[in-house]
Amino acid sequence: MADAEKIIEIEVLRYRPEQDKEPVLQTYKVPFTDDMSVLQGLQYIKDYLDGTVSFRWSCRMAICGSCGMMIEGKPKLSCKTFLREYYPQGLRVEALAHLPIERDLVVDAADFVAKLERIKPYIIPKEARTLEQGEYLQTPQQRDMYEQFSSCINCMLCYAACPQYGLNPKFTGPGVLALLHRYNADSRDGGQDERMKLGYADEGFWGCTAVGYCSEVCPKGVDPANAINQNKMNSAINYFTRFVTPGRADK
Amino acid sequence: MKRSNEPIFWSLFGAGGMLAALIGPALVFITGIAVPLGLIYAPDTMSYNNMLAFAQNWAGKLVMFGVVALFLWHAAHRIAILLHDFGVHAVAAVKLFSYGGAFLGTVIAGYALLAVGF
Amino acid sequence: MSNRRPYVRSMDGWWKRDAYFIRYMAREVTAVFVAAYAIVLLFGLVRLAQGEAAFNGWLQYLKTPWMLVFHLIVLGTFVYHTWSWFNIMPKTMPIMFVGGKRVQPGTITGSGIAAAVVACLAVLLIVKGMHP
Amino acid sequence: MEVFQADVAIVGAGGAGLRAAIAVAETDPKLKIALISKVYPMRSHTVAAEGGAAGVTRTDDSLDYHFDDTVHGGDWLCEQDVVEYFVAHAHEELVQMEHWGCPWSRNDDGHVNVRAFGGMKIERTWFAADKSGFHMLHTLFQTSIKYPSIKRFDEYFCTDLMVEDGRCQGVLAIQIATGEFTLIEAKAVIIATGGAGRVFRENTNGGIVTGDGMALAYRHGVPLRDMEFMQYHPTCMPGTGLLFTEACRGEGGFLLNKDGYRYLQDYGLGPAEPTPRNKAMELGPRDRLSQAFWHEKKKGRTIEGPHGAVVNLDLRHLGAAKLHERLPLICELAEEFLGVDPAHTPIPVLPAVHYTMGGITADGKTAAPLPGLYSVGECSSVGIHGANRLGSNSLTELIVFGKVAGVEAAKFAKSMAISNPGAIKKQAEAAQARALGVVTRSDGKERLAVLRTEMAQSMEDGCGIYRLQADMQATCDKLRELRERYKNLKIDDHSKVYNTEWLLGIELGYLLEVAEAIIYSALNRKESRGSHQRLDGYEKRDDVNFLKHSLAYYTGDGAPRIEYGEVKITKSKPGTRAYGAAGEKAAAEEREREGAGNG
Ligand SMILES: Cc1cc2nc3c(=O)[nH]c(=O)nc-3n(C[C@H](O)[C@H](O)[C@H](O)COP(=O)(O)OP(=O)(O)OC[C@H]3O[C@@H](n4cnc5c(N)ncnc54)[C@H](O)[C@@H]3O)c2cc1C
Ligand code: SF4
Ligand code: F3S
Ligand code: FES
Repeated sequence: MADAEKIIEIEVLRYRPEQDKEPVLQTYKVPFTDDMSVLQGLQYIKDYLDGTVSFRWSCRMAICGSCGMMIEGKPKLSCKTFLREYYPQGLRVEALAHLPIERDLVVDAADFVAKLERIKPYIIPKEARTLEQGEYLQTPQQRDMYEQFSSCINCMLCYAACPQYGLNPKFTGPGVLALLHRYNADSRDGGQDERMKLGYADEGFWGCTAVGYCSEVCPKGVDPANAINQNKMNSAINYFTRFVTPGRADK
Repeated sequence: MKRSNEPIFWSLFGAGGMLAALIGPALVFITGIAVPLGLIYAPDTMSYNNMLAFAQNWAGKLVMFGVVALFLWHAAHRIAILLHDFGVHAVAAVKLFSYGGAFLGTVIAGYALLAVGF
Repeated sequence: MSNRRPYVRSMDGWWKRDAYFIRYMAREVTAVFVAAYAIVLLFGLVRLAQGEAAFNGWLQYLKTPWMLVFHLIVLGTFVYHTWSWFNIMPKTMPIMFVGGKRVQPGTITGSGIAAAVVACLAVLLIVKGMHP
Repeated sequence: MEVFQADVAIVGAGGAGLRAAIAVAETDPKLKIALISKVYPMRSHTVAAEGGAAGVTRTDDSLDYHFDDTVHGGDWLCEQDVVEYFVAHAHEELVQMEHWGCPWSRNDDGHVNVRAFGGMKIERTWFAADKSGFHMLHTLFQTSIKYPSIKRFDEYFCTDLMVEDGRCQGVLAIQIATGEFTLIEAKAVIIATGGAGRVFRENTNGGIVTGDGMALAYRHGVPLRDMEFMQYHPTCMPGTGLLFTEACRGEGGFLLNKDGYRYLQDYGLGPAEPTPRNKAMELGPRDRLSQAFWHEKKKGRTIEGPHGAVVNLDLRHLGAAKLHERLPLICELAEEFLGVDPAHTPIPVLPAVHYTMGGITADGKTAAPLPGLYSVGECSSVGIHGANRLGSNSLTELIVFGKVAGVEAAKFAKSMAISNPGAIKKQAEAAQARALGVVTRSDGKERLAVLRTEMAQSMEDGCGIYRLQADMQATCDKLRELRERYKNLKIDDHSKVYNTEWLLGIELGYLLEVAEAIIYSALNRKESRGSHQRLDGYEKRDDVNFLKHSLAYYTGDGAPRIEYGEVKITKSKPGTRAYGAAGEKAAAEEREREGAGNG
């Protein structure tokens, strides 16, 4: 590249379970240009300095949700965070907080995926419809009621942001609860009662203490804090009215 | 999964929090600063007779009871979380301390308001 | 036989890790002051029930410098409580539309704080009105 | 080694693999499905598709129009009977996606909205803002959770197919988290591993798009078909290759050269009009637009940027409100990566490799010439894209043929039993040793990244938008050399837990072989058609000699053997491929001819 090469120091939290007792920091010097992302910095390390550094990535465009990590202590997507922001002081990258480190910058995502599966993240139709009958009608405004919550890329940054998840990993957590709400808020869906059983539990909405940091770090504007906290009111109303409302499945 | 009983405590927390957010600053200013210092308000604003009259009135009773009890429940909920946030995981003890305290305060407030008569 | 050994990091001192968490903890700590204030009021109630002398003792106590300083601090935390309460309010409300337009979070917080200012003024004036 | 017994194994959990898995589950809930993916399903590259999925929807549209657009767009190298099936089933599959919850964008009346796309005569592209692929993938993934018979193997990397008794009977995979191997026995195997864009340097593809499944089938004797047809997308981000969707132009964006001139009118795509007209100007097909860029660059009318020549994608006239409603992701990408607000500044763009038209040879029912093996999605050549894919046909392909693959594989699996498990086990052990060989070679010297970079550069040099005999030959030689050097690969990482360098090493092996299939197919096709354009005396389409599919056969260490297969022509005889005013004129003449013929 034409301009004189700048060098930035990237400190990586390494953890190789086969040799490290606990995570250790390792520093690399990386030449960079202003349009390089943190991910590209790591790729440089892997390609030319040390092939043993492991991290996940794929799309490079902030949509596949693979590349989340702590960058200078904040949960971010490394593909849309740029090295120039940390020059000249350098930066430290670590695996996403609150999640078990599998290896280096790779966290164990099994818990997140298991939770996602549990909330029935699919349409449970309010009224059945055949393909011949065509699509369900849904106005743009009805779509707006859930669209934001459907933009979750499952990057788990919100899990790394939420201290309640860190303190109690049984808590379903922001991203998954946002998806729960996404389906509940869909005009085509009639599965609220089934899903809410999870929401009403201690591990559901009530595990959240409205810290709000999840929404702050979300790269897609999902606002999981809103998805959860607006449901606390619903849950409370349901709690008190369940004995008087006839036909409720979840008494 | 088991349904949580949080709604009871959360509703009280919410009501207390809302009340405190709306009128809390004004109340603290009046009872804790303005009246003791004799600012703005008449010196007898919180005199025994005035307060007794207020407490004997059913609406007054309700206001006093509401403020004290809801503030306590609001605080109790947050204190329970605070203890959990600081890593105190003895859930039963935490609940006994916080909600137990709020309950006790509520009973005392009710008793006192009944005791002042109508 | 697997070589996996997922490493779980400690949460000790988590709330010091980020300015956002410190602000959150400050918000939660206001509860201690709300409780303290409620207890002061509760004492007043009990004293009121115990008779004039007891109640006047309580009133005198409020005038001590300690209590005045205490109430100043409490006032500060209450104002912070009001601000932070309405600040998270947009998170606690369902998505709303007015005239086809999404209500913005700032609008919700702003209206909340405005409502609090009005309510506080009203209380101040009502009390003034009751005992001119 | 762990062994799992499945009825149907599906390698790849992108849009195609997920749709196939659901189809198997719905065909017969008793069938055990193994869904294997080297990344969590929602990370698959389908997630990156922006623009949308085509299916005839409006009353002024017709299946014939969609058929014609597709076949003309593919420069008549399409399997026309397959295209007929495709256009006929597109709409119902899109409705099925809607029923499963896909948040398609809507009209005020609540019906699904459609948008214009390059090379399409009528608006027929279903979209979910500019995150169509994202929403389709997540909808399919989340819907798949409903079916208990789908057993997912997330983050399992497939290293080989088990072929015994002349049919495919399973796959071998590495569990990435442990580095241990799992043998998945299956009565039918569906490959749905996506494209191979990563053989090129500048591309819109994710890091995982490395042609794995193509290489696996190829190694087992299945020919790769039409591999020379690699699509360049005309509007990508300089430096990274990230895509600015065609929907930018569908919504009315302009392409401007350094003089602010809409240069496409000079390349038979005009006239230039202020609002988008289907199949003209910016809404011409991708190959034509990329070629026009190449010529503009030659004429010195492009803009010099830090990452080479660019032109401007101008969206300013659409206004901030429309941009944020219709193209939010584009705004985000432009702002964050380039510091450009599309409402106020044009976006610099250039063509980059985008899509692999060719792939594993498959018949109209997705079956490979190897019994028990099916392929679907970008890795497959089921025959609808021909020499150039039309934007928004591919997402639809995933769901239309994903379903077909699932149904067909289920049918096959039910009629079969696993034969000779002992031999399969032996094969798996040999395959395991080969895979381990990549990492345990301790004396290697060649650095992975260096080989990969040289390969990608050489592919770009020899197999770009325009191609020359000598350049292609040079690339062939280069790949030969790289395959030799690959045997001397050096891997730093010898651990088992999440050893990504090992996987990259295996992927490089896949890439090199797929690259060879591409370049040799290109070298041998002595004509210009669709995305394969030559400047060395073969500038014209040659229907006499090359209205044929190229078939690249694996020959071990040697160069691939190229053969040719027939193209199925049913109702559209090869004609001129024209766009803009010229295209309309040609269409009118054709109608007249047909009218005369009928009359
Ligand atoms: C940026 C971009 C935008 C696009 N926009 C559009 C558009 O608007 N309209 C349109 O119609 N098309 C579009 N396309 C094309 C279309 O998105 C792709 O062709 C399509 O999504 C491919 O889907 P797939 O299911 O075949 O593969 P993918 O989604 O790529 O999935 C491949 C799967 O295979 C798995 N896999 C691969 N190798 C292995 C292995 N060795 N072991 C285990 N698993 C493996 C992966 O993990 C993944 O799950 C676009 C493409 C790109 C790159
Ligand atoms: S809610 Fe946001 S931060 Fe959380 S997983 Fe989804 S996209 Fe990521
Ligand atoms: S950070 Fe956690 S506590 Fe609630 S608001 Fe977000 S989930
Ligand atoms: S690489 Fe896909 S989100 Fe960053």
